[in-house]
Amino acid sequence: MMLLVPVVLPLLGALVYLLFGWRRATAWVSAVSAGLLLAVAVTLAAGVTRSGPRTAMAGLLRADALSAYMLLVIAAVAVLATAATPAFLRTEINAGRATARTGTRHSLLVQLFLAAMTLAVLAANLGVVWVAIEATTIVTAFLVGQRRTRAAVEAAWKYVVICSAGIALALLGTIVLNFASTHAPGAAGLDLAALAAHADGLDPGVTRIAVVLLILGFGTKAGLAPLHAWLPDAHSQAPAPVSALMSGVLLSVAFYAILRVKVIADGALGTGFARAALLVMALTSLALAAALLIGIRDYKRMLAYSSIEHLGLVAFGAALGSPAALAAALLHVLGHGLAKAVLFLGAGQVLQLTGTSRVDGVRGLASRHPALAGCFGLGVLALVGLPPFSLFASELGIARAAFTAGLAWQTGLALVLVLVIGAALVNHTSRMLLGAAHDHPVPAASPVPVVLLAGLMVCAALGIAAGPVPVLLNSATHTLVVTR
Amino acid sequence: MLRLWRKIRTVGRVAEPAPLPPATDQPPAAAALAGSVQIRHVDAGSCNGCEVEIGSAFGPVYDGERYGARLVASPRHADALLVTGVVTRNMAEPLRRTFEAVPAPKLVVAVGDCARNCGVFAGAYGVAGAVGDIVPVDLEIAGCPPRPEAIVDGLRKLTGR
Amino acid sequence: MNLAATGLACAVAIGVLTALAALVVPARSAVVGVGTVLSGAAAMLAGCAAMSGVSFVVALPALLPLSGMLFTLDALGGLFVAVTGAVAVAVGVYGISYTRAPDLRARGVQAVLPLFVVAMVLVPAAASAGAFLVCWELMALFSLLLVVAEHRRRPEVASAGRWYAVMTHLGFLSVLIGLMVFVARAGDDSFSALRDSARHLSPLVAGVVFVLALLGFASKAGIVPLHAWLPRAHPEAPSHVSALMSAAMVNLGVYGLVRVGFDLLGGGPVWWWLLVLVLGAVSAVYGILQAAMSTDLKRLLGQSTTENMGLVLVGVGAAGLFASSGNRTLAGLALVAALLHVVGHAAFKTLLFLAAGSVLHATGTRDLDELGGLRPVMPVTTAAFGLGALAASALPPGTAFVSEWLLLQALIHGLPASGVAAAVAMPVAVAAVALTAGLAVATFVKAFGVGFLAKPRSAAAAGAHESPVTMLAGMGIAAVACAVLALAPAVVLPGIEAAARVAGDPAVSGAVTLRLTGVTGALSPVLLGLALIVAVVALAGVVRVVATHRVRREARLWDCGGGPMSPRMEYTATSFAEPLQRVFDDVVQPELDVDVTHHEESRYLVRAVEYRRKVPDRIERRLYQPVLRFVATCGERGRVLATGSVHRYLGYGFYTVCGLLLLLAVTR
Amino acid sequence: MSALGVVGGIAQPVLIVAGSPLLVGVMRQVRARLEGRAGAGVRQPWRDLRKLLRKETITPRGTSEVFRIAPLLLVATSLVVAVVVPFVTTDSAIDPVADLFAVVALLALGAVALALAGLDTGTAFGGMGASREMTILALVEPTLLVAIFALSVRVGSTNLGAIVSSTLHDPARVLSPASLLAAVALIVVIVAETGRLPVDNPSTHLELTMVHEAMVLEYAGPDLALIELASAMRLSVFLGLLANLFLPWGIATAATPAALVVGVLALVVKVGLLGVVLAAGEVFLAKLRLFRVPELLAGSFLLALLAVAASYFLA
Repeated sequence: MMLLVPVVLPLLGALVYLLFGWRRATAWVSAVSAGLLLAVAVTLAAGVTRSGPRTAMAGLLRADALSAYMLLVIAAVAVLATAATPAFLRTEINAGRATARTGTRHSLLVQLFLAAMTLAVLAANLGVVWVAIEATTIVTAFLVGQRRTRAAVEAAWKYVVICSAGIALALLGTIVLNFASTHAPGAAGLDLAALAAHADGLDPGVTRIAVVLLILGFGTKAGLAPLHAWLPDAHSQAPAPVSALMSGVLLSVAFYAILRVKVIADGALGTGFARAALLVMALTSLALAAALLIGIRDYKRMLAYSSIEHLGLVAFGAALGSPAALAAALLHVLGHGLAKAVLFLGAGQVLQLTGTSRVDGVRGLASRHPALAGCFGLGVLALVGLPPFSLFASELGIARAAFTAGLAWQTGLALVLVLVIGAALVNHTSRMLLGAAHDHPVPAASPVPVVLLAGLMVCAALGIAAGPVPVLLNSATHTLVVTR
Repeated sequence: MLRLWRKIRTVGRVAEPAPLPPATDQPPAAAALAGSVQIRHVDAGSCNGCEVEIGSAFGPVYDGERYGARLVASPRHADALLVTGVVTRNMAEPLRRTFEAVPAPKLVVAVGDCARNCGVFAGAYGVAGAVGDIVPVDLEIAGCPPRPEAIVDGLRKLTGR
Repeated sequence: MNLAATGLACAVAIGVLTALAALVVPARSAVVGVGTVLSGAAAMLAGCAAMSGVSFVVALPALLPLSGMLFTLDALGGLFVAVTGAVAVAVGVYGISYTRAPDLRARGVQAVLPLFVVAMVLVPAAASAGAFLVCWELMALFSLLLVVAEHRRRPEVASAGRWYAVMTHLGFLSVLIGLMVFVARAGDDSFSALRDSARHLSPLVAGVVFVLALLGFASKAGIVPLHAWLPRAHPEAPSHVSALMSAAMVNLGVYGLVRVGFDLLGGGPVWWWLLVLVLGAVSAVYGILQAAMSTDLKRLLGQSTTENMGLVLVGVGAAGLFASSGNRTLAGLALVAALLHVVGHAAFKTLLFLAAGSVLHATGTRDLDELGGLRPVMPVTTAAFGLGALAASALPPGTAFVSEWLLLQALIHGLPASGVAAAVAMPVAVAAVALTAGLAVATFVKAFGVGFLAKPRSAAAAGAHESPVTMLAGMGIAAVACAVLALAPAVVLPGIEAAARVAGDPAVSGAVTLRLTGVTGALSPVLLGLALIVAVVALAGVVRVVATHRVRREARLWDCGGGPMSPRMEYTATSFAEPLQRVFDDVVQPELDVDVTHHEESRYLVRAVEYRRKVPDRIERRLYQPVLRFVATCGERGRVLATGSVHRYLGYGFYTVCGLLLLLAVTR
Repeated sequence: MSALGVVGGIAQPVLIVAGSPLLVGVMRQVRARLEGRAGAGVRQPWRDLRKLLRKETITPRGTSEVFRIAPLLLVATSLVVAVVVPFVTTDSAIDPVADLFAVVALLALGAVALALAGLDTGTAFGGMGASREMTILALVEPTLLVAIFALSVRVGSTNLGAIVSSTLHDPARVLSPASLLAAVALIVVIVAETGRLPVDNPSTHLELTMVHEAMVLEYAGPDLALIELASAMRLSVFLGLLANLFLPWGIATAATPAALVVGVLALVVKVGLLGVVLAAGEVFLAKLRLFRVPELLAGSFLLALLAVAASYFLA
């Protein structure tokens, strides 16, 4: 029953908002729900590392170390995002950009969104995974368009159209894989564990097509090239907490699906096939992010493109396939989730304070709001991959694994692109933060970004000493490495 | 270069033999200098006639340097000021300052009639006076302009050689 | 826990606690100052213990997830830990009153300083690639935060910070790739494993590792052509931070090179070290040429750092050349020279930057053209800068004189001892060192003479005042270090020789007179200094006796009898450097600009003539601008990819799917 | 510290201090004679010094102790060099200072002191002189060091005593190409360093062309005497160095009175001859434009480099 709790918990939260609406008394319900989710995730992770995978609901839900870890990521980022939501919504309502109704809808949808994501990582069946991820698209489309401005609606439209195309590819892939599976000796259906176990019996020709379609399809949702284009618009138009959730975990959840597919592909086709596909996607995503970040003019889009970069790095790590690389990639997912959540929440506050999301519209932020600017700056430095943040440790791990795998040139190229991206991020951010303040009067008292600081500190703590997390990562990588 | 060498050989010594040392009415301050006098020349308002003659006095023929006198660039290095011409209004203060800049013991030589008593410029509107009106003069060399011999003679009174 | 371990642990603990205290305590400046001093002193103790042979290894697998950390301290690391600690002590004392300025009093800025020191102390103590890289990058992060501390005051700070961030990241990536290639071959990232596997590396891989590491470390050391950040970041950082960066942080580039080149890779072929030597020689000459043209006091000091690191690299390169031809005696000598120069440079550059900070504190300007006349109002600062300038210009009895003498001895004795490559390299190296020495003299005469002597050329300089006592004390510590190193280098030589054992055998002996071991050569800086002092005193006595006119008269300056001399008539730094700039016209390619303004009534009458000279960094223009332009073009082109059209985006997906299916069909 | 060294350490500075004004006197006299003049006599520089010592000292307003100490330091550096360099005896009183680099650096230190004094006055001339002097120094120093490098490579030491002794033992070395090239380079450098024609005109009084004189315009009395003495000493030291590096014969190798007398005489003759040649040469030269000087120095730098190359490839 333990496995059902993470899915039910957000649904209960949603029910509360449906019944009572968003008001002073219920403002913190979502945060409490996320906190409970985190507690459950920690318990589950501890249990799974101790006693192995467990299943529930007649084999419909299954939690191994990887699922538990992803649940942890979702819960951690959700805590950050939901903890920042009440203040965010109150500011929006005070500024007249939203009403309590908006608040209700927002909170309801976010809870549903969380439920869909937890379902996606706990589902034992590829079909259910697909359904859950499709559900996130539907839920978040409303969230992206929440502001009802022309740009927001356009972004939501793009999001729905492109992601539908992607998800359709994934559906096609699922069907083809099902076909391959039903014609294989094991007859595993779409159960992920069974597919992975009997992957060597799958027909290579059919599986190839299925794997390509699945990777492309879920890659769309994960923000990998070539179908990444929904991401900048959606992330920049969504309300800050939603951007944080989308960028911090939704992309990783989609990537989780790719990881599951990769296990099957490695078993059926050898490690080379998925590696090549992921490598190409990773490098293309990095190159694309680099090219577009140089001339970026909008800081929320900047953060969105940086998400493409980081998912590219995760894909790069996953492509390597060695335990060290996978552990690094998974750690990267968590570190990126935290840092990006902090940044999107910070960007939301900057937007509320300055009224513009243009880089050159924000000047001398550090002079006017030192705490907020400090958090934003440190967050960007974390994204660039500086210690003590955990992204440094994971990038170091990926680089080391890549050179050990003998991919010197590809890694060199990737690192150069990371450098260019880092330079662009630092360049744009420094223009926002540094320098003397404009002479126009200070608007409101600057907020004390407790949530942001907490997120950064967790990210830094993870980078200094991750405690039991590596153990969890270790067992998670065991489920992903195919020894054939 | 060879031409120059030939010239040096054929011309030989140009300096005329040194005349007898002048009568020993050496200014008292000059005794301390003991055969070495560095001179700073000040043109206080001269018609440049005296300058021409000073030039010849230090030229190869009269060779003022052989008696231990030498022209220098800075009054700080100088022992004596060689002042020519009447002192014009604009040059009165600079002359005083130049005098002040010379380290003691120091001498002033007024060269030419204008320097001694304003000569033909006496009473002109731009004239502040003779050199003696501005700074104390230790030695006067008469003539308009004075002949190089007279200048050398005056210098020898300073160096005592 | 031995002394080295205890000292290092104390240094780290005190540094971290100070940083935490800085966040909560109201009297931040004092706390941070004292904490930095204590942390630095502990580090010094640890470093000295390590140089005298006490060593430890500590593994911390729980830190840095996926890699773990490993620390040790040997003589080589100990030397750099001690130098960093010593610089931190002087800077800490200085900072107590220097950081009272509004921008520097901020909580965050104060807290970062001790952390920066801790990171620098940990870099030479790292014993695994992971630990090294994390400390290296932490050092970069903290220094970056400190560089931008005064961003509110000057817009250039942000630009300097950007350059610094990007260049330092570039260097880091280079080191990262180099070390990771190495680690991949060794299978483990501890330095001992790397050391063991170095023998099995193919020459190509070893070469790649070395070149990449060299690039990274050279960029940290400000070596041409990777120096572009240095003359930006060092002047724009607060002065005590400049001192830490210029005197301690850049050294770690040298440390990394020696560690990787000699210790981990165990020396290498001739071409590695020729490359190092050439880079060093070019940097030395280029750095000092830029400094000779510079009119910004702190920028000049920054460029002089490039020069000095260049000289150090000449020594390191020579040591490598000798080591690769099997001559351990000379290798030891050259490396001792290089490391002694590192130590000496740390001392005098600390002093110079602190003195420059004192000037900046008092006048608010770093422009030499606007300074001057500081001697009467800032006597201690003037004396400190004078001592530093003497030390930096390789004149006896100065600090750099001894190390440059040792370096030239190594080069001279190396000529008959080594092969053709050395025969070509050594004379050129000597010429470069010599040219550098000459230009350094001119540069520091300019900095001291124009900046501190004569008359004030601006109201700011005229209104200067002496700095508070703790700032003077900080300079005093550095000054004492300079003097000791100049007169009694034997104090530090045993430690340096222990560190230089990675490349060669002990090179120098003797307390009063330094005698080279293995080759002939002797120099006694203390006797030289003594002889000079005796001569000056004796002369003064003789003059007093002989000169009959005892009274000194004060007189106005000789102004040709005209009006009073005004400061506008003085030689400025620009005009002082003009002849040199003409001589090196083809190398530095200055941009000259003469503006003549005429009177309104007649264009034959000139009202004002304005002369401006800019000496842009030529390497920067040739090397960096095209890259930046290229990147910017890529960015422009890249925008075409994201036009906002959904059709187009779907098209990308459609073509990819089609292409992939086709590919799958073909490759079946 | 040998007896020979102690004797040399006492005899040399006395000889240099006493003799260098006379050397200047000789050179002026030679020049005067070649120009057809009578000349002031060989002892005139000494007369000048005696007189300057009796004069008043002036401190220009606004100058600091740098201005006052510079003349002392300038003479002190020359004095230390005179003590340690093997002029009369091959041994040195303070052997660990008798190093070529140390000597070159000491002489440079003197020049720096004077340049700082020039800047300290804050006058346009002082700054101009300092700037030019430093420019020349910056270009001279490399040539000097590289030429020295060429000489010391074969000996394997930069100790002056060692270089001189090795030349004594192996006279053929003097005629080696390395040695000759280095000698030419050194001569150019010495001309520049001591401010002789064609680099600087020691008897010019035209402000715009002078280098050395511009820096010392503010000095008077005993200070000026020290500076004049120092410039004479530097000239003799450089000429003595040149003489003994390439033609060391006659130098005393033992502490016997005869050898010492021979050593003193040999030095006097060698330096005197070099001085006469230098003075005679100056008659035929005009001063170069300041910005042509670097070309001259670059040429000598090239020669010095060639000398090094030769010392390696032809050794």
